[in-house]
Amino acid sequence: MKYSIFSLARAALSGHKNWQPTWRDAAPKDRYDVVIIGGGGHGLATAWFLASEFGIRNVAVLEKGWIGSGNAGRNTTIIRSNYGLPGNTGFYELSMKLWEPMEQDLNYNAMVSQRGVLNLYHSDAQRDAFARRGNTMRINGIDAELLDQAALRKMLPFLNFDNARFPVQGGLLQRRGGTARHDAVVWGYAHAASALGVDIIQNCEVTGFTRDANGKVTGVETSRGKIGAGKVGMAVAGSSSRVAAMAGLRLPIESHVLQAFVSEAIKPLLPNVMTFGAGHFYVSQSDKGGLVFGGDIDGYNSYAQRGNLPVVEDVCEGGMALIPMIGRVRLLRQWGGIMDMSMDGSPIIDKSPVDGLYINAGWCYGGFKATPGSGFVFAHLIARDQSHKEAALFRLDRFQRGAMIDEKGQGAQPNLH
Amino acid sequence: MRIVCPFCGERELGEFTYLGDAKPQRPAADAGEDAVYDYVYLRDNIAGVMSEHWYHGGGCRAWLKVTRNTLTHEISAVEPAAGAGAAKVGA
Amino acid sequence: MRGDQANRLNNGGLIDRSTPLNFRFDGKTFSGFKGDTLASALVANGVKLVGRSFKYHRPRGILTAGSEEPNALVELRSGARREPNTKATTAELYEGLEAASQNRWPSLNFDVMSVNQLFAPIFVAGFYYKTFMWPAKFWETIYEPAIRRAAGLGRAAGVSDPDHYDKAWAHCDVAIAGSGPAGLAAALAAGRSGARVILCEEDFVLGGRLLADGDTIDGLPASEWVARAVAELEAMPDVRIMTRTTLFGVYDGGTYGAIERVNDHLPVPPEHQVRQRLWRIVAKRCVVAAGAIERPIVFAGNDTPGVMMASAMRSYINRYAAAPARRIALFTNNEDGWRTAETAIAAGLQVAAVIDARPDVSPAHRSLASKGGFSVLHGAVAGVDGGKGGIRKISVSLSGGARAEVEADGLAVSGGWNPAVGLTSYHRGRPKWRDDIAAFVPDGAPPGMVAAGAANGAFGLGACLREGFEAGAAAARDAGRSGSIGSMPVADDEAFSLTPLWHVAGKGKAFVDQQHDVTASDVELAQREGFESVEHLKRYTTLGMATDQGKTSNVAGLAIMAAVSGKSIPETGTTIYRPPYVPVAIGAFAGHHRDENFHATRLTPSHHWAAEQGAIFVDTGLWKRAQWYPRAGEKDWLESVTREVKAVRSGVGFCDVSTLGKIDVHGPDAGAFLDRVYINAFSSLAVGKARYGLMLREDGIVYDDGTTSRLAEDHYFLTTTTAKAGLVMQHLEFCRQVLFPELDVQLTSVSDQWAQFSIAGPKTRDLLKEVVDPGEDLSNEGFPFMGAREVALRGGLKARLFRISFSGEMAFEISVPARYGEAMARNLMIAGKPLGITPYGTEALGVMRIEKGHVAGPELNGTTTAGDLGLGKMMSTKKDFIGRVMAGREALTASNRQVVVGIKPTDKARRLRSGAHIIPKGETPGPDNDQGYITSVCFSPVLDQWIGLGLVERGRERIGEIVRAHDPLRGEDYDVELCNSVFYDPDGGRQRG
Amino acid sequence: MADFSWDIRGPLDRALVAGAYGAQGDAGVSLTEIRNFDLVQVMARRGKAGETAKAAKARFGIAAPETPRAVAAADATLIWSGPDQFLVLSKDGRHSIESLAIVFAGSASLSDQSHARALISVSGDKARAMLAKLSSIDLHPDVFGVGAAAATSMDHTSVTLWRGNDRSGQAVFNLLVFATFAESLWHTILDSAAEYGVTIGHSEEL
Repeated sequence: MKYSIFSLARAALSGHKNWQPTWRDAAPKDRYDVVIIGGGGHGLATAWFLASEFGIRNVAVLEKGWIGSGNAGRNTTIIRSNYGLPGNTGFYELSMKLWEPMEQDLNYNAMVSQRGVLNLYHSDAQRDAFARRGNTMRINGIDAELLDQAALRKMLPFLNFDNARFPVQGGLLQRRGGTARHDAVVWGYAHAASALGVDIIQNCEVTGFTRDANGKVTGVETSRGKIGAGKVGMAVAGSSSRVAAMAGLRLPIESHVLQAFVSEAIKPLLPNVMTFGAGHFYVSQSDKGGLVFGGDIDGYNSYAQRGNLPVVEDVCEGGMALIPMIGRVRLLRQWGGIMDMSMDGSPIIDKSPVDGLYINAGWCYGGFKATPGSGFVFAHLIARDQSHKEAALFRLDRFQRGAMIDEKGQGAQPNLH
Repeated sequence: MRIVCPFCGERELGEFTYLGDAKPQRPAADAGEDAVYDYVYLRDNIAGVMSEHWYHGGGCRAWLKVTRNTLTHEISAVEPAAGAGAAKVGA
Repeated sequence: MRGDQANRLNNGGLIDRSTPLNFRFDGKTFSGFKGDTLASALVANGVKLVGRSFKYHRPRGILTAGSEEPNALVELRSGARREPNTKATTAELYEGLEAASQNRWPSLNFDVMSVNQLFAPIFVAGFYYKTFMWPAKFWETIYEPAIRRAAGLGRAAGVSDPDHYDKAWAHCDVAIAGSGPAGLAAALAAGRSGARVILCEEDFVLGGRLLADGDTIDGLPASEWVARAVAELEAMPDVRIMTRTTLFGVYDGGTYGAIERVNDHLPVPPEHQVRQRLWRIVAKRCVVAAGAIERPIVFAGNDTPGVMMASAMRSYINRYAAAPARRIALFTNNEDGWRTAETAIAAGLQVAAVIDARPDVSPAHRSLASKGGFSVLHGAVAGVDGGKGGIRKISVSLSGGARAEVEADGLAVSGGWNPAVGLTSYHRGRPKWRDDIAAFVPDGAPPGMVAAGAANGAFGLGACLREGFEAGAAAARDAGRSGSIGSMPVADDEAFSLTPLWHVAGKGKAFVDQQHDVTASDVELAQREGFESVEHLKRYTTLGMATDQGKTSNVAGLAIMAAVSGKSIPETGTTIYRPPYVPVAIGAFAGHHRDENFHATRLTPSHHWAAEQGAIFVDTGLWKRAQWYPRAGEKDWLESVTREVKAVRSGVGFCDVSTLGKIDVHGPDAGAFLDRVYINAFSSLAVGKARYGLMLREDGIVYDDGTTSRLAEDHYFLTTTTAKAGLVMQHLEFCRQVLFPELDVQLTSVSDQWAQFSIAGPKTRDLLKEVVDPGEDLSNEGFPFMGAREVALRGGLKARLFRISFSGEMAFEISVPARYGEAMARNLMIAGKPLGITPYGTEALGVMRIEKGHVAGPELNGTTTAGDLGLGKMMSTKKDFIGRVMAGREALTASNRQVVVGIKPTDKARRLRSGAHIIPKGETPGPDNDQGYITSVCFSPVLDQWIGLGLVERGRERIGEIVRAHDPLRGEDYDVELCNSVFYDPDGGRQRG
Repeated sequence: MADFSWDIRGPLDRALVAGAYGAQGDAGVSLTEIRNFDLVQVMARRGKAGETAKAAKARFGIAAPETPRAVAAADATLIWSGPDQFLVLSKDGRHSIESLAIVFAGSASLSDQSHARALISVSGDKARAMLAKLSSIDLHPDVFGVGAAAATSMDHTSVTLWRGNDRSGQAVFNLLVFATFAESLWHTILDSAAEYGVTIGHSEEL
């Protein structure tokens, strides 16, 4: 059913009794051309692009729980393409270009809101690093503006300019950055992919791979039986190491917990997405009114999907240091997601050493903004057996070659990326 | 999380810094690039019990080997690194 | 006009009638009493309409009497202290309290946005996902701003929070959440056994439900028993009672978060006191006695002001002596609800009728009905006739199918009780379903925690006492306390009979989540559209995402989902429970760490002296460093810095460099140890000499650099960069303790022990002659370049002197014990006066290092190799060292890497800026020809032009090439020449001279 | 020849204002800065724990602490500071690094910390309540008795904390804090103590 204000009005007349499921709840078939493990944003986007761009419609997406139950439903909904290193810059801009027409492409309102993403700087050295990055963006055709303190005082008068341990001096603004409604992205891709014939299979956990005599992957074993596949792609974020281990692979990845927070809903207070440059804090306000914020990962390997108090305190300290008017706003809920932190802070989208198995992993805490781009280039890789040009550097063997893409310059220490 | 430092006793998480998987051993000088690549980049990432390096930097500055479950954060054992308390070696 | 407390009952209640308090709600003045909450005072004044709902802006009243309240949210206080979404049900009344209703315009009574109700047929769950898509650009400009304005609840203050917060630690054997019968019994048992106990109660009075429901314990009226229990607990030195304190979260290792509202019951906190305090409680055991929450039944019009939870009604009547209505109807599906009828009658209020969903009613209740002169209707409430003025009539569908109408101005509802399973579930536990009470109860809990009493599904008073007492005793025992626990308090167990009823079908909107306006039909629609998983249900409809986190709505919502999807309630399951149990002010989590106190500040030993000189300070990590020393008449920083540089280059200057990390490396194997952590050799360094060292990470990338001196055979003095001081110490300790435990080496940070100054310029020796003991030989022969040794100063003080130079001039660094640092600065000024000595700051330091082509932070950016920095030759081939092997990887040794090179503009008048990119001449900038960028720039007084360093592809092979500096961000594009990175004195004669 | 002197300036010389601070009435917290002390870190070398212990016993007449404790010798306090190491706190050069270097030659490495720390002594009815805002250590008298010590952190800064002998029936907590952090931490301590009322002073006596 096509969604619009008119279909809503029509449905209202019949008491909304005639709506169909947003996506078909499919039962597994024996075999698919492509099986995607992971019904998160990346997996569903991959399926949609396979079907819509690459003509492969005999596709299943296997989800161990409910779709969007991993990081897709557990992030701070920021979208941006303000990266500074070759490999990342072009890829995230590709992704941004796919966010922009998403509603119309999917006939689903994912509330893509280009309200601006602002990285604040507090020192000359930080300004210089932002200038370098902003210029990289501009050279790549991406919008970027370097604002000084005077401009920020006009734009965001509530920031702590005068009373701060590390006063705000300026910021790097990407106006096209912003937020999107995370769950709606999942449902939109499911809605659109399902309409093109993709089977979305929930409560179907992959327990192993089936391989032929040459070691090629021929399908997966699941909690709902064996499913054959011409090719298998994994887009399982926090479970990357576990799923890869089923195929005998070790990945340069650690799983860490990243906490996020939402406040009670309040009337509009913060116009855009902001990151504090002198501590660990970033924030935006959802359309519903809650301040959605986060900071650094807890710093230790974890699959627990929950974190501890020191980081909660650290994040709120950053928040109060930057925006002292939020002191009386109450933190409503805290949660944690499993981040697959790679050894250079950048993702891996590549064929695996196992024939027939394709890897999409290592998104660290930046996977949400990559959702459409990741889906597109992963579909390209699976369909064509060749990396898309904008994902050509996200190779698994880059660590062996020394070709890391290390935006933060922290090296093989995942908890510092 | 609270870690029982073998030297200081039980202390809160904020006093410690995490490094990661404690299993890999630094390869010998002549081990070659592949072995060092493994050591630097491929670490255990177990959903369950791991052996990990933690640093009691906010306390006695000892490096510790902590046995911890990454699913529950439960800590079952803590021992000092070989060079922490080395004055008692051979004693 | 002053409210007259018309609905205040003449007798009873835990209010202090001798202390009347005036307050304002929506600008109108009312009065209440000490002991009231804002909600109870509003009830006493007959105020029914207190808020508007989130989506439809429907009129809402007070539903509960506790922290689970979804409707009665107000903006409390005004100005900078305005707090949005404050629950009137937990806000303590104080003299002068100001509150305003929220989410309405222009007024609560006449809210324009209530037209949303007309569009309600379209505003169903998920409507926004299906529309607002065309035209695309309208989202940010039209649709979203409108949605954002309409959404949200109260308004934040919009200015800096003027109050203070702090945080504290507490330690105990047994932490107890809740001071109802179970909590008090637990505290008694644990306290008597000798345990250290912390009892947290979110209310301002202890007692929990006993405050409203009375009953008899140990033969005493409950209030008397509570008073005795509290007195006994208060007499125990190791029992700490914390009222106004909510235990909100459980973290690893028996760490609990609690929020104490220290002064929220006062207009403003007293001087020197905080508004709230965050507690981290470390407890060996925790007893959750957080009670249960009465749940509503979903029926049409169930959000009408005047509909109230049955237990809340008892609280208002018994605890606050405030009558929510004069003629009360009760709708219940269980025995417990009947207490409200009893309470109403006892208080002299009229009971209009009891609508009981169960087939049978006990004889006792039958006789109560006949005595009270009201009828018992078997059936369910099907609709409410009323509005913002309250309830007028209630329509009942009787079990036989007939209809009845009841005239009443209040409707008490009891759908049974849900144990407060939040705390026990915060480690991602899922509660289990119990059919007998039709509720979820804890199924295990985080380590060390146990639930007792109503929180564990034990609803009888006797059972609460028993479970609490036993849990308290067991917790104390587990913590190693074995004192005598005395006798257990005893009370009767009432029968708990309930017929589950979640939703009454009927015409009109029936609300599941009142705050978020989620209706029963929204739940049905979600199921129809495939959002059947409870997590999908929550996310699609926003059920349970309001400020009460679904405390009154979640179970009903999933019960309705279970019914429409043909599953059982336990099959449908719950969503994941997430802390905090009640919303907590962000300011409390920050505590003291805000504004200037966000992070600690480190001061160098000469800081106050520099401040006296008028230095401008810059933040470098936690340090405040003198950036430059302006002099009268200088028009900008550049003029000051240029003067400082010229003074050094032509005379002598000094700079406090105490911020460098300083580490004593001791032991017989110190040299061998340093050989392994630096790329170059140190075991071969002679005593009395210094050497520049470079450290890599194990992945072959440069980590840090600095000068290390050998002061004795078994003692090196290592310096790090300011930025990396702590991290290098940690890294070295790792190398010592983990990687090379066989080496006999000891490390100590001496960063704070030494005040260190760089003294530079051609007249350095002339100055030092005045400072050091005349017996010290400072000649080139007696103290050659890279020499390092202890010297005596005039006056006998011992100092360390290092002949090293960052500026490229003849220079020394001198270290004195830190308390002499300020004297050192003063003495240098005195001794140097005839020489025109000039103190210089970090800017001048930076200028001189760029002129000399020394790399620093911008070049050591975590992605550069020794080769990139032009230091590849330092890498020893004769020994192993950290990072050696990985540094050899193909991409790190490729010929086209970006390497450090000097940069100067072809137009000498042109200013350079860091962050500009390097593009070959004649090409259009794009990702394929982006060849690097400018890392560091300065105005060089020596060359009288701007110069810089850059990381440029094959830079060192391209010296002399003219390229473009492309800086679109700042609208600049100009030609620069790639040049040798050493701009000044390239053969180093000056520093050796 | 220039005319200059080597005046000592402690890290709290300017921040510390002797007298009353915060809430009026009886002060709940008493803060005293101890000035001008000698502090030497003694780190036993690999395999030399026994020799170091023997040397310490001979010098101070008591055994150096091997667990987190502070022990008082006739003219010095020995404070545990980590595995194989302890601090020697003394006055007037009686145990300066020069004199101890001879004692521990070959068995331990020494590092002078006399100028690297500030020493603050905290007592009063509300000392524990105030310290609970800064320290995650359990200071209950049954747990942290006289002589207990801890290498720990306050405000993300390393400190050495120990309980000295009671003075007029009140517990005394001693804090060694890093000199460059001292002024900042001092203000944090004052903020934490203000609600209880504070008496501030300084002393040359250990």
